[in-house]
Amino acid sequence: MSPTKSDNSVPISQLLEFYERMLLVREAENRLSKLFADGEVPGFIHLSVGQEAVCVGVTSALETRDTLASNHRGHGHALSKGVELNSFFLEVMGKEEGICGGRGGSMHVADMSVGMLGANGIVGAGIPLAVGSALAHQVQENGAIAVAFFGDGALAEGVLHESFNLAALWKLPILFVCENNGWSEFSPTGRQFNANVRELAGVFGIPSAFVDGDDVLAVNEAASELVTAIRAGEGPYVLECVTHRVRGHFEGDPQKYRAESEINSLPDHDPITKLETIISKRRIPKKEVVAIRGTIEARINAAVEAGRGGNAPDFSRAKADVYTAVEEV
Amino acid sequence: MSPTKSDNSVPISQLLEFYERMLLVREAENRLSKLFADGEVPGFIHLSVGQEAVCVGVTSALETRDTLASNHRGHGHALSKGVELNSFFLEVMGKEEGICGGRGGSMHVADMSVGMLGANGIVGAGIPLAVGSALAHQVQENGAIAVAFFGDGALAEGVLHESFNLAALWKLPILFVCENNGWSEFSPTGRQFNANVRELAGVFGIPSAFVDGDDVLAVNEAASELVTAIRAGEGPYVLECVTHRVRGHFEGDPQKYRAESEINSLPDHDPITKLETIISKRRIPKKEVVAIRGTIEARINAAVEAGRGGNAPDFSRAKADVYTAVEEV
Amino acid sequence: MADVRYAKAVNMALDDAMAADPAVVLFGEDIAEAGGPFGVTRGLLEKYGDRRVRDTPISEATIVGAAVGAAMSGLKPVVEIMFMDFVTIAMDAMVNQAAKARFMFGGQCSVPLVLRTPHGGGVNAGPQHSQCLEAWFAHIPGLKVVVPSNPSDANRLLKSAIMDPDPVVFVENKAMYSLKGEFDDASETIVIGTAHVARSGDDVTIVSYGAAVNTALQAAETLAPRDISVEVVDLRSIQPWDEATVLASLARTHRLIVLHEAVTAFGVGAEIVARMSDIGFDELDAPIKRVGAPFMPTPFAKSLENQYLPNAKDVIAAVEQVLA
Amino acid sequence: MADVRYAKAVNMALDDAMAADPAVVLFGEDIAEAGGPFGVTRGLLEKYGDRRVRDTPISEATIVGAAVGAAMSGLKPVVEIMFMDFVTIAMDAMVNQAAKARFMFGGQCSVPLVLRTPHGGGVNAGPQHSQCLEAWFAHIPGLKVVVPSNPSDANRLLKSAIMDPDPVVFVENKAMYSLKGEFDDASETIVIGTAHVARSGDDVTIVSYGAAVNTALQAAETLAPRDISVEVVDLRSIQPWDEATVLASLARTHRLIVLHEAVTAFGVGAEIVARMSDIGFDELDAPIKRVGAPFMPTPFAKSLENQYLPNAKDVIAAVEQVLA
Ligand SMILES: Cc1ncc(C[n+]2csc(CCOP(=O)(O)OP(=O)(O)O)c2C)c(N)n1
Ligand SMILES: Cc1ncc(C[n+]2csc(CCOP(=O)(O)OP(=O)(O)O)c2C)c(N)n1
Ligand SMILES: [Mg+2]
Ligand SMILES: [Mg+2]
Repeated sequence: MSPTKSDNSVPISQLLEFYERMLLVREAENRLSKLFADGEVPGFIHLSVGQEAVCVGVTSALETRDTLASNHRGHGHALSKGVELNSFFLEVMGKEEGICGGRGGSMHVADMSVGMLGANGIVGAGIPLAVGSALAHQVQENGAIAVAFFGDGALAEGVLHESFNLAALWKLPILFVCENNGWSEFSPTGRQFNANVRELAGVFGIPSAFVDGDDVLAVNEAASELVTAIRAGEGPYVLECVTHRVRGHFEGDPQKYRAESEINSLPDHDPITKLETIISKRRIPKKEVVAIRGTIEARINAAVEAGRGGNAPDFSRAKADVYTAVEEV
Repeated sequence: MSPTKSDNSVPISQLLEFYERMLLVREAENRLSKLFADGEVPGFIHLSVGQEAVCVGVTSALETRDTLASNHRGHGHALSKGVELNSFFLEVMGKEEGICGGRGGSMHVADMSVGMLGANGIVGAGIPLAVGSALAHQVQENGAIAVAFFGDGALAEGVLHESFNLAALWKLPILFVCENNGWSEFSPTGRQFNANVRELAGVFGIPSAFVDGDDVLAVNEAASELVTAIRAGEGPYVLECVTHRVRGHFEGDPQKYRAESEINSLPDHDPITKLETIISKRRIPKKEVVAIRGTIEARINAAVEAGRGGNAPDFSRAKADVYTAVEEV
Repeated sequence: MADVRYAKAVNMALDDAMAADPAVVLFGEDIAEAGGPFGVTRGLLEKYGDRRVRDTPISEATIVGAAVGAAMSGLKPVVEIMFMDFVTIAMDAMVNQAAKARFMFGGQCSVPLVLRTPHGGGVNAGPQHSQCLEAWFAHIPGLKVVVPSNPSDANRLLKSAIMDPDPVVFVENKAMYSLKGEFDDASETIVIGTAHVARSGDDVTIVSYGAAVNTALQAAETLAPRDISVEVVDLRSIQPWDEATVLASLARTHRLIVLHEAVTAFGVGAEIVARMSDIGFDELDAPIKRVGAPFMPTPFAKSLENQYLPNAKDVIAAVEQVLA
Repeated sequence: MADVRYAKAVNMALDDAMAADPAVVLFGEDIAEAGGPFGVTRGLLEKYGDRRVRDTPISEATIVGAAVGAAMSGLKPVVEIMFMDFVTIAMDAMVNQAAKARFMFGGQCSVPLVLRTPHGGGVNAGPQHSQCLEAWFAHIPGLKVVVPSNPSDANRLLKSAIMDPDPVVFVENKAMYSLKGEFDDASETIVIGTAHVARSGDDVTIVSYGAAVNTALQAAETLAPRDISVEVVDLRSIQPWDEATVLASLARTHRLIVLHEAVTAFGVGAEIVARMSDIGFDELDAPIKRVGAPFMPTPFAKSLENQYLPNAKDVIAAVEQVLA
C-alpha cells in the first residue's frame, strides 16, 4: 500500500465531503436493496456496498469533462461521477423520467452530460470504450482524461490485454481502475486469474499504483497523483484498489460460497466506518455528521418518492430512439 | 539466448536430418513461390522462407501423437509435423486428392493423422485451439502435449492473454511457440505491441525460453527441454524464437516498407546456410549434402507433378462434408 | 411421468451424457463449484470431478476456442455461455473454426461440441442480457441450432446434441428454467431436424420454436372456443429445420404464421416464410404473417418489455388477419 | 465523367470526409503507413497526419470497442476490419455497445462510427476470408448496413455513412476493389435506405446489392435478346432497405428474384422475400426465387469456388423458372 497522507492534512471540509459522497452511494444502494426485495426494482442489480471509497476517491480527483466507462456494478460510479439522484432512481425503477428513459436500468445507467459513458452489462466491454474515449480526448486536445472501472474478474477478458497495449502505444490519457474485491460472481478470482494486474500493466510499460480501497483518503490521494500525471500527457496509468464486496454478486444471492469468517470480517473493512473513525478523531462535532446523514436520508427518500411517482416509459418514444432522428430536408 | 550445446555433441545423422527437414520446407516453398507466380497456386500464400529452423527444431522434439495448431504461415509447421508432401502440394494447388480435398488450400492445411490441427486464417485463433487440445490430452491422460505456433503480431490479440491464463490455471501440457520475425504484415511489430512475450508469460507464471530462431540446434535443444518438462506434467511453457521473414507478407508483396539494409542482411540469418557451415566444419563429405539436395529436389519435383496431375475437387463431395454423415438407422 | 423443471431436465441430460461417455466434459463460468448461474449444472462437479467439470475465467473467446480444440482432440465438450448476448465475444471460434473445420479439412475430423446458452427476455434483464441471436448461427453452414420448448424436449434434444458429431448451439431460455413440464425418462430420443406437431388443427398453422411455442399453444387454446382450429408446429431445431412437416401442415391449413421471440426483421422466421412461400406457393390462401419482436433492443422497464415481447394477443391478431 | 476504380472511390470519400470534418479519424490494421491491405487508405496518413490516421495492433475487439468510445466522445471514427470474417472478433462492440447505446441511454447520444470491411469471394481466399455476414448486422436494431455495387455509389454512400449519426457497417467487396466505374465527383449524395433501379424492365424484377448487382445486370443483358425484360433494383443499403421501391417494381413485373452472394439460407434475401410475399402477396404471379450461395463454407479451389458463387447462369435459370 502506498503511504497515506497523514489524515490531519486533509481539510475537514474535504473529509465531510468524502463522507457525504460515500454515504450517498451507500444509502442509495441500501434503499435499492429494499426496493428490489419489495419488487419495486425490476431485473437484477449488483450493489457496490463496501466499495464506496473507490468510486468516491477516484471521481473526486476528476472533472466533469473527464469521461468514465463502468461495468455491471456501476451505481457508485454513476452517482459519484455526478448522475443526478432522482433521475438515477427513476432509471433503476424503470421510469420514463429516468436518466435513460427506463430502457437500460441498473446495468446501463449513463449520463453524457457528466461524462458517465455508462454502466455495462458485458464484463470487460467498458475498457476499450474508455480507451476510445481517451483517444477522442487526445485527438481533440481537450485536456480531459478517460477512466475505466473494472473488477478483478474482468482481468481475464482479452480486451484488457488489448486495451493496455493500445493505450500504452498511443500514450492515451486514461486511468485504468481495477476494483479488486477478490470475487468474480461466485468464485474467488484467485482461482480464475493467474496474474496480477499491476505486473501485467508493467509488462506493457504502464505504471501503476496500489492502494487500500477501503481508505477513501488513500484512494483519492493516489488517484489525484495519477490523474495529474495523465493530464500532463504521461500516458496511461493503472490504479489497483483492494476492496470488499459486502453483498452478494447480485441482490438475492445468498453467498453460500463465502466462508463465514470472511463475511464476519467485512465490517472491519467498511470504508464509511473507517472514515467515521477519522472524522471522530478530528473532533468534528457529531452533529455535523448527523446533519449529513439526515440530508442524505432526505435526499434518498425524495428520490424514492420521485422514482415511485415516475411514469411508465413510453413505448413509441423508446422505439423512436433506436436511430437518431434526422430532420427531413 | 540460451547457450547452445557444442555443435560437436550433435550426432552427424541428426545434423543431416535437420538439414533435410529444413531443406524440404525451403524447397517446397521456393517451388510454391514459382507455382504461384505462374498461376498454378490460387488464392494467396504466406511463405516461411528463413524461418525453417523454428518449425523443424520444435517438431523434431515432438511425437506424432502431439498436436499442433498453426497460423497463416503454416507450410513449415505442416510439413515438419509430418504432412505427406504430395498431398500437401495437391492441397495448395486446390486438388481433390489434397490432404483437405482442395477446400482449404495454403491457409488451412491440416492432417489429423499426424496431429496437425490446421493452419489458420485468423490471427491468434490457433492459440485457444491448442489450449483445448492440451486439455484433451490432460483429461485423456494420453501423454501427448499440444503446441501453438504464432507470430509476434498475434501477441496483440486478446486470446493470447486468455490462453496464457487458462493454460497456467489448468497446468495444461502445452508449448506456446512465438515465431518472432519482427513483422506484422507490413508493420514492424515493435510499433504494434508494447510488451514482450516472455515477460507477459512470466506474469501468468509461465516459464519461458528464448532462442536464436535461425539456429536449428538451439531451437531443438530448447524445445526438447521444454517438451520433456511439459510431458512430465509441469504445465505450460513459452518458447520465443527470434527469426527472419525473408519473403513478403504474402507472395506478390514487394516489401517496399522494409529498409534495404534489412533486406540485405537477411542472408546472414539464413538457418540453412548456418547449418551448412556447421556441417562443413564437421567434415561431412560434401556428397552427402549433395545427395540430400538431390533427394529433396526429386521429391519436390514429384510432388509438383502429383499436384498437377490431381483432379479438380468434386463439388458434391465437398458439400457432403459440411456435416458429418450419420448412418440412417 | 413426473413433472420436472426445465433447468433440472437439462441437468439430467448432462448427467446422463457424462455417465455414458467419459469424453464428455463441461466447462464455463461458475458452472462447477457454484453449479451454474441458473443452477443447471448443480451436482455434476461432485459426481464427475474437477477434471471433467471445470470453472473457467471470464474468457468467452478462449472458452469456446478451447472447446473446438478439445473436440478435435477426442473430447466432447459442452460449454456454457452464460447469456446468449455474450456469444458476440466467441463468434470466431464457432463460425470460423468449429463450423468450418470438417469441411475445410476435407472431412478429416468432426467437431463434436455443444455450446449451451440461454436467450430471451421476460426477466427485465435489459438490452445486453435478453437477445435472441439464433438466426446468426442458423446462417452458418456447419453449425446446428437447437431450441427446445419444454423440459422433456430440452432433455432429449441435449442428449442428441451431445451425441451429435457436429457443433451444436443449444439454445435454452432463461425465463423457462423454472418451468415445470411432464417428463418421462424413458421417452425416445429426438432426431435433430425433426419438428413436432404440438397441437393439431385445421384452419391455420403456427410454426414456432423455444418458449414461443407455449405462446402459440396459449393462443390456440384461446381461439378454440371461437371455432378456430390452430395447428402448432414446434420446430425444435432451426438448423436444420423440418421443411417437410411444416409444408405438410400448410398443405392442410393453407394459412401460416411464424412466431418467435427474436426480432422479426432478418430473423429465423424470414427463412421459414421465404421457403414456404416458395415451395408452398400454391397452398397459400393468405400471406404468411410473422410475429416477433419489433426492431428495437430489448428494453429494461417492465411495461416496455411487456409491450416488446410477442404475446398470445399478437398471435391471435395474426390469426385473425390470415383468416380474414 | 472519368472512370475511377472502386478502391480509389472509397479513398476519395475518406479524403473528402476528413477534409470536411476534423472529427473524422481512421484506424485499423496497416491502414496508415502501408495505405491499407488493398490500398484503400493510401495517402491519407501523409495528408492528415498520425493523429487522425492510425495503424493499430491486431486487436479487432478493441479497435471496434475504442471506435464506439471515441464516437461517444466527439469523434467520427471510420475503422477498417481487414476481412469481414474478422468481425466475428468484434461483435460485442458493434452489437452490444454501438447498436444499443443510443436506445439504452434514452437517446442521450449517438454513435457515429463507420466500420468498413470487405466481404465476398472470387479470389480463392478460402473459407475464412470470403464470408458475407451482412445478414447478422441487418438483424440488429440500431445498426445500418450499406453495400455499394460500384465505385460511384461506394463513394457517395461512404460519405453518407460517415455523416450519419448512427453506427454503419459499410460493406466493401474485395473482388471489386480494382473494378472501374463511371464517376462524377459532383453527383448527388445518396440517402441511406433508398434503392436504385439500375435497369428498367417489365417482366421480372431482380433485387440485389453489392457486387451481385453486376451479376444481375449481366443476366438481364443476356436475356434481353430473348425478349425478356428484366428490371434490376440495387438496394444499396440493406438496413434500412427500400421496401417501397421493391414493391413498386414487383407491382409492375409481378415476378421477383432476390440475388446475393451470401449463403441463401437465413440470408438477407429471406427477409426481402418474407416481406414481399406478405405486402406484395396479391402482386405475385409466381413464387419469389432466391439465388445465393449454397449451404457450405466458401471453398478454396478455383473450380469449387466457381461452382459455389452465384452467377448469371443461376440468375437466368431463376428467371426462366418464375416465367415458366
Ligand atoms: C462477457 C461477460 N461474461 C460474463 C458475464 C457475467 N458476469 C457478470 S459480473 C461477472 C463477474 C465480474 O467480476 P468482477 O469483474 O470482479 O466484478 P465484481 O462483480 O466483482 O464487481 C460475471 C462473470 C458478463 N456480464 N459478461
Ligand atoms: C483476426 C485477424 N486479423 C488480421 C488478419 C490479417 N493478417 C494476416 S497475417 C497478419 C500479421 C500477422 O503477423 P504475425 O502474427 O507476426 O505473423 P507473420 O506474418 O509475421 O508470420 C495479419 C494482420 C487475420 N488474418 N486475422
Ligand atoms: Mg470482483
Ligand atoms: Mg511476425
